[in-house]
Amino acid sequence: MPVNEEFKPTIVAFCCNWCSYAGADLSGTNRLQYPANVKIIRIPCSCRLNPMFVLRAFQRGADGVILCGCHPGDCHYTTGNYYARRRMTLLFSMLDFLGIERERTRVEWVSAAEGAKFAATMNDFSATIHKLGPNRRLEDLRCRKD
Amino acid sequence: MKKIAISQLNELFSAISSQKMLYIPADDGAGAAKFTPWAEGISLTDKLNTVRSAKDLFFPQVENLVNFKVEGTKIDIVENRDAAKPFVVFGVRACDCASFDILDRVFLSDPVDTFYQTRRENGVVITLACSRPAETCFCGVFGIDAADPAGDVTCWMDGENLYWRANTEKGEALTESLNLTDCDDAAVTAQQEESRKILAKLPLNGLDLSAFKDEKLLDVFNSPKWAELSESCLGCGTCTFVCPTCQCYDVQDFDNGREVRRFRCWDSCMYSDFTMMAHGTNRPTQKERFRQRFMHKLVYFPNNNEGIFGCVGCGRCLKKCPIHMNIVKVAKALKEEKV
Amino acid sequence: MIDTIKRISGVNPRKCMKCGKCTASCPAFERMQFHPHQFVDMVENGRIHELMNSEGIDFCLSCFACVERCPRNVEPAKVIEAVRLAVVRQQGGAHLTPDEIPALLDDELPQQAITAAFRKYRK
Amino acid sequence: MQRVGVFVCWCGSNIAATVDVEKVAEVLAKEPGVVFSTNYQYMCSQAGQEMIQESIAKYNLTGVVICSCSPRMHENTFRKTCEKAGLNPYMVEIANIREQCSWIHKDKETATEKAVILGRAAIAKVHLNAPLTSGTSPVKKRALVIGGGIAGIQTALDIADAGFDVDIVEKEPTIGGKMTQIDKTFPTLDCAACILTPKMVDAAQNEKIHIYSYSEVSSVKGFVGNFKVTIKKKARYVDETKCTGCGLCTEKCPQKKVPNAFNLGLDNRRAIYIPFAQAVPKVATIDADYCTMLKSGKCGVCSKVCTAGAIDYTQKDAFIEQEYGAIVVATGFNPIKLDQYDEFAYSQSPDVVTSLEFERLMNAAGPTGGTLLRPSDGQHPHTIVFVQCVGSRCDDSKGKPYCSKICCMYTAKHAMLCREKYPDTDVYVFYIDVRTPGKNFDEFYRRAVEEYGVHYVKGMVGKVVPENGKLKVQASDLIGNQQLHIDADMVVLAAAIEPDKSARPLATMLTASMDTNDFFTEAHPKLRPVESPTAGIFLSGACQGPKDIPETVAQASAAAAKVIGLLNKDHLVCNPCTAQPDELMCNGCSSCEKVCPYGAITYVDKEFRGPNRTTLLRRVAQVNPAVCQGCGACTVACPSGAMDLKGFSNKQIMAEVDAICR
Amino acid sequence: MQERLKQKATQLLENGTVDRILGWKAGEFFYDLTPAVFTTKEQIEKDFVFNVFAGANLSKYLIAESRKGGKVAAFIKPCDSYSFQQLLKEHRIWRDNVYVVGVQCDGMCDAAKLGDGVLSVKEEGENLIVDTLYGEKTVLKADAIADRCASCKSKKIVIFDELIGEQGEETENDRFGEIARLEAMSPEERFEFWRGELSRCIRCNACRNVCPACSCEKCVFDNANSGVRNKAAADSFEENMFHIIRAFHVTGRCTDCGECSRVCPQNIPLHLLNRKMIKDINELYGPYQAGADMDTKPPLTNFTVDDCEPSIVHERGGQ
Repeated sequence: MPVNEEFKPTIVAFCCNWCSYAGADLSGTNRLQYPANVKIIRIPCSCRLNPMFVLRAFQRGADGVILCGCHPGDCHYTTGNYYARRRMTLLFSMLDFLGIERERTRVEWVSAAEGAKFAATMNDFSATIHKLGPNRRLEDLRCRKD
Repeated sequence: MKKIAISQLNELFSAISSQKMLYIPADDGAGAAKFTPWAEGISLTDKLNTVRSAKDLFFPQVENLVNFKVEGTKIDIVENRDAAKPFVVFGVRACDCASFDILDRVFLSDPVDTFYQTRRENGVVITLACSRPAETCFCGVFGIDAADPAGDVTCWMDGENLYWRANTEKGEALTESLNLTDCDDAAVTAQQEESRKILAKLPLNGLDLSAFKDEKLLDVFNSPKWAELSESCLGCGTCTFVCPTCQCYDVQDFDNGREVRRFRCWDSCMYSDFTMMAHGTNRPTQKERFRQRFMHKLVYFPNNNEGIFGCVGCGRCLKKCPIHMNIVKVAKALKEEKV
Repeated sequence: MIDTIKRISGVNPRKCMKCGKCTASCPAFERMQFHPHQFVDMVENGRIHELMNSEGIDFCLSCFACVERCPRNVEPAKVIEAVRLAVVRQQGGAHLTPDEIPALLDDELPQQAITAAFRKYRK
Repeated sequence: MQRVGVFVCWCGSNIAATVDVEKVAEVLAKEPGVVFSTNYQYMCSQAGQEMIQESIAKYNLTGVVICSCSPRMHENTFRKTCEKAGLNPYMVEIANIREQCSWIHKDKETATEKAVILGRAAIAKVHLNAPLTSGTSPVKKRALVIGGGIAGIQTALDIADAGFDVDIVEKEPTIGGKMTQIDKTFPTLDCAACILTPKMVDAAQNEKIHIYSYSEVSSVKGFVGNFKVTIKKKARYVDETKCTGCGLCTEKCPQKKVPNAFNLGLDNRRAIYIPFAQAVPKVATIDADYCTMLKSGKCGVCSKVCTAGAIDYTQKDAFIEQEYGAIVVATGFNPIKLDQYDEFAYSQSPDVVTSLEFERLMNAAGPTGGTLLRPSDGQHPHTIVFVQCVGSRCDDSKGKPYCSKICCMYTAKHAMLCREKYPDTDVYVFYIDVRTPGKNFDEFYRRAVEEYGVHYVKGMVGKVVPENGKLKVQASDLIGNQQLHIDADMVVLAAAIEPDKSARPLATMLTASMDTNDFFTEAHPKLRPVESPTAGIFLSGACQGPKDIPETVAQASAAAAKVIGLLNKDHLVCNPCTAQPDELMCNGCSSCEKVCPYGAITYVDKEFRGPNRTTLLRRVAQVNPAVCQGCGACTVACPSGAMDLKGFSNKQIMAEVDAICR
Repeated sequence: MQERLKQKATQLLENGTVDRILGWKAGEFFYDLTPAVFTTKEQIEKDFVFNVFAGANLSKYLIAESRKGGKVAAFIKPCDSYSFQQLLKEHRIWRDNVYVVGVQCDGMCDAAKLGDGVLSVKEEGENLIVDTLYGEKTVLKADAIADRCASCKSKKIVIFDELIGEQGEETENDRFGEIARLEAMSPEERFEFWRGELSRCIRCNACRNVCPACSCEKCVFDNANSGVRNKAAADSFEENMFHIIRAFHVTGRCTDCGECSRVCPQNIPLHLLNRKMIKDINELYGPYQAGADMDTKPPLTNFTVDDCEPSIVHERGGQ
């Protein structure tokens, strides 16, 4: 898929309520820009992210999915992100094994103080997805917008 | 009777596909055969039959019905049928061909299923006689002659030639458009004789279905054998989905946020959510679901269709059931019960 | 060079907390110009050549007291051994030339030993 | 389908400058289920809130979406607003179009488009919201403190002071803990017993405090506000109610060769004993391992001499059940065993001692009556070597990875006291780093060096070899770049400290989490340092990490404050966004139970209606909403999807995904 | 072996140890055995069969059988024993109602490898004498062995009340070899490979329904409330979705018994997905074999603070 100048990737960012969602708020408070195609969904903890949600996003036309949570060791619920870390590692590995571009999925730990990191992460992720082009391997044609 | 050399098969397929979409049974790369759109390089399988039956071409597993567009409180209905294209399916075995009669009885009786009807009208069926049946074949039990199948065109193949006989107008029309040589019946008759010798030896030929008479309905239904027979059934849909005569489907909606797509897809009476209703299901355990499948094929269907069983003896379920439970074992067990 | 030493020894000098227990345990302390904890520190700071040229690296007995005692599993003896190996492997340090071989031959000496020595010291 | 009202806030120009708020309201008005959509300058203002309330009544709204600032800012405000208008507060969703939209985008068209999508997602979610009600659970107004050291005592005193009943469970025959064994305290050098024993007496005399000495917790059930605890009172073979603590039995007992645990085995006591003079309760205890009467049925001397008739050889362990609203863990620490460190010759020479043993040797109530004498020959030592960090700051295979924190200071104290009492001794302290962060701590250490002439040597001791009555110490002086050889009379090892062994099984009972070193984990390392992540469990003292006395006492009082805050409530309001299993789909596999950090999930066998009028017994999960904090770990661990999270359900999140990607 | 099993079954019934026997029942041909429950000596005499085609893993049946009241004896082969113990670990089987007879196994055969028209088969030592419609032939057992058995992971029967035959050990095998081959491909090649395989799926659910790890009371794919229910793949996405979610749900619980691939009517190598997860778990979190014991915490409900980051998937490439 050639890089399309007009291509505006859809990126879904799942953010845990306590660290990363607050980090995202902070990057707003500091007026740090990142692309508008990043849309945030608030979840209580990174461990709430069901692999089904990731697939659902790809089905419905997301080009990239990123999970942000508290840094390991800092989880509001003590251990949630440790479970999320294992789950996502294995899920991403499975997607990679199926030949889905591994760059389309990412996990990043962003604390409530890391507004700058949040913006930088989203800029970087968005650029990566832009380079990759639209998600064609894990989309549902019935959802494609033509 | 016409013929064409086996070495010319590719030319034949090429000629047919220049007029219409052509499907032939080809190897699927995983040790089995499937009906594949013909293209240069695709060749006929040497497998006896496909895993998925020829039913798929007339009654596909998933089929779009209609779309709805919702805006505010307004709902628009948008046609979303797959475009009707004429096609030819080559290499259909006698059993699968017989299954079309059974499907026709369901889909073409009132109210007519126009989706199926369109495909039937558009499709030309070229059958291929069997010369090397499998131990699981029992089409003979249903009066099907594997050495002389029906269809718009019937074909036989020996080491040198493909023999071709048009049976219907559709078949004649196709035949005329092709470059085939006239020939006599000798080679075919000889092959049929050979084939029938083998067919006569098939181990399941003696399957006796006389126990499933109309008046026995309740006896069969209430047989204590069902519990035992269904005990190890996994409740998967393998038998249903490889069956050329199963015709149940479910209608579902898919909402992509901009429109709702209504489609139908095969369903299996073996599934726990088959014919789910508001109150739940009326076949709560696998025993009832299992019984339903065989009651339908062996009792209900013949009762409503002049004694025609809902089975053509293709043997697919015998081969594919994960636990090797099948219509033959069921029929035998229930017959034992009667004696 | 640092990487070579780290690779040969398998030691991560960053783990050292500079407690000096290795040096305190060292029976060859008096004879070494640099002591075990200094080895670790100098490897960390890239002072490898100083170490290679220092006196007494051969006096390390490889008794592994330092390895045994180190609270942080730094394994100084392995660093010392790696430095010694590095000295041996030095290019052009020319320890043996083909011309010298005939003089070294005697009937008792296995052929293999000559070959091995030649391989090791001819670099 | 809900009847949704959409309220788009301008936030002055904060939102309105980059987002076309009118357009957002207009576009969202066409979304399914939206019956009213508007925009306003400040939704959070009095007028804004009134507008929302009026609209709820006027349009009979069942769901409200507010496009405004972050929900972290005003979600609660708007929930309350709607609640006042008769709408369930959990029928409100916020679309964050300020922090996550207007403030990060400059192009108005782009920002407006994004605001619409965020609004759509909120609408999609609110359609699937269900009214949630916070449950309440009553609070049992009694606290349990596990461990009767200084931490436990302080916590208990503070809680009792606020008027609540407190029970202390102490596994030893007396409360007081480690501090009773200490001689003087740094950096003030006041006597430990002088400051501790009055507190012990206070605790014993306080009518709100009940002390279960020589007792252990044997099971814990329940949850915050409603713990049910079984306490095992170990048989001490002495009737506590009768014993007067006169001590006659401890003098007459013929079994004299029992290592005195209180003095760390440096001297002997009798088989019936009172650990020390100021013990609380001052009640004798028979050591069943040594008592000849209990072992062979012959003796009975103590029983004969006891005028109170308190001796009861038939006493059995007793189990007491009690209910508590809160539990404080104060299980404290122990020095580690030093067998692993051969190089220091701890098990080869009696003159190599741990710092705690050294405390006893310096203590006026200790085995030597406060005169510092070598355990081997009772001679006065002239050269003493202190070794720091023994077993602390090690690789996992060699000891404890952490700094034990208190050693630097008590070693300075020991060195100083030695030099003060016996100016003729040479005192060496071998250190890796000297760590003295604390009020007057560094000054104290400097005094040891400057005024008392303690030799501080940067370096470590390599080996200690007992030879001819001396201890040959070989050590490095890293700054002098020399190897030192010292003929010492005594070597004192600053052993690492570790959590008490009873902590791990206790943590399991409490479903409180622990780190790999068996220290209890706090709910938040910075902001909730005295609470365990498990609701209703609080941490006091060294069970949470190495601490000195003032820190321990501070944390003890902090834990008490938290407990008081909890016990002051009659009911606990639970977070309604909790996990909820669909019992019909639950497999009973326990996956959820394994990942729950709060122990909120239990399993029960329950009868269900099966097909064809049968009943099925199935094992199904139950969530205690009073304990569940709503993280959702269980919902993903559940393979059948039986577990869902209220307020963040699978369907709600997927609806948001769909709306965003549409 | 068959006779020993029959004897044991009869004995267990007659001495009252159990009320029912779970085993295999003879079919029309030698190879089409059906799992069945026997309650009388006569049934056992007549129909009980154990031969090289008794591949069906009986452990999953015990979820229902163990709840029926009375006690059932089951013949459990080494790989079945892992599934059995894993189900026990998940509280799915009522252990008290099951009497496990461990049966050693030399590998099961694949009927598809016998060729066409098989009328009957006789085991003779290392050979199978196959009578077909088209003549008799001799096939080496080793040539007909099922692929999953050729890379057998263990001959150890990890849980049993009684053993028939020798206890075995874990075996050296190259079961991760095929995974490594796929990992070595480019993502594009892998994508093509899986598209080719999964596009054949007919969503018959045989893999799911036979799988001992897929024992949910109600599968998310059958549950209208889950939001992901579907009965057929209406798009290639749904083909992927079903298999990804299924593989993920059994991750850390799959014992690698290979039933999914055995029953697939379309010969999709489904076990590769599960095996990839097993390989990952072994490599990333330390060796773990589901069902090997009752105590070890399953990898997905466990963690260490030093676990690798998900970015390892990027860093190590296809591995």
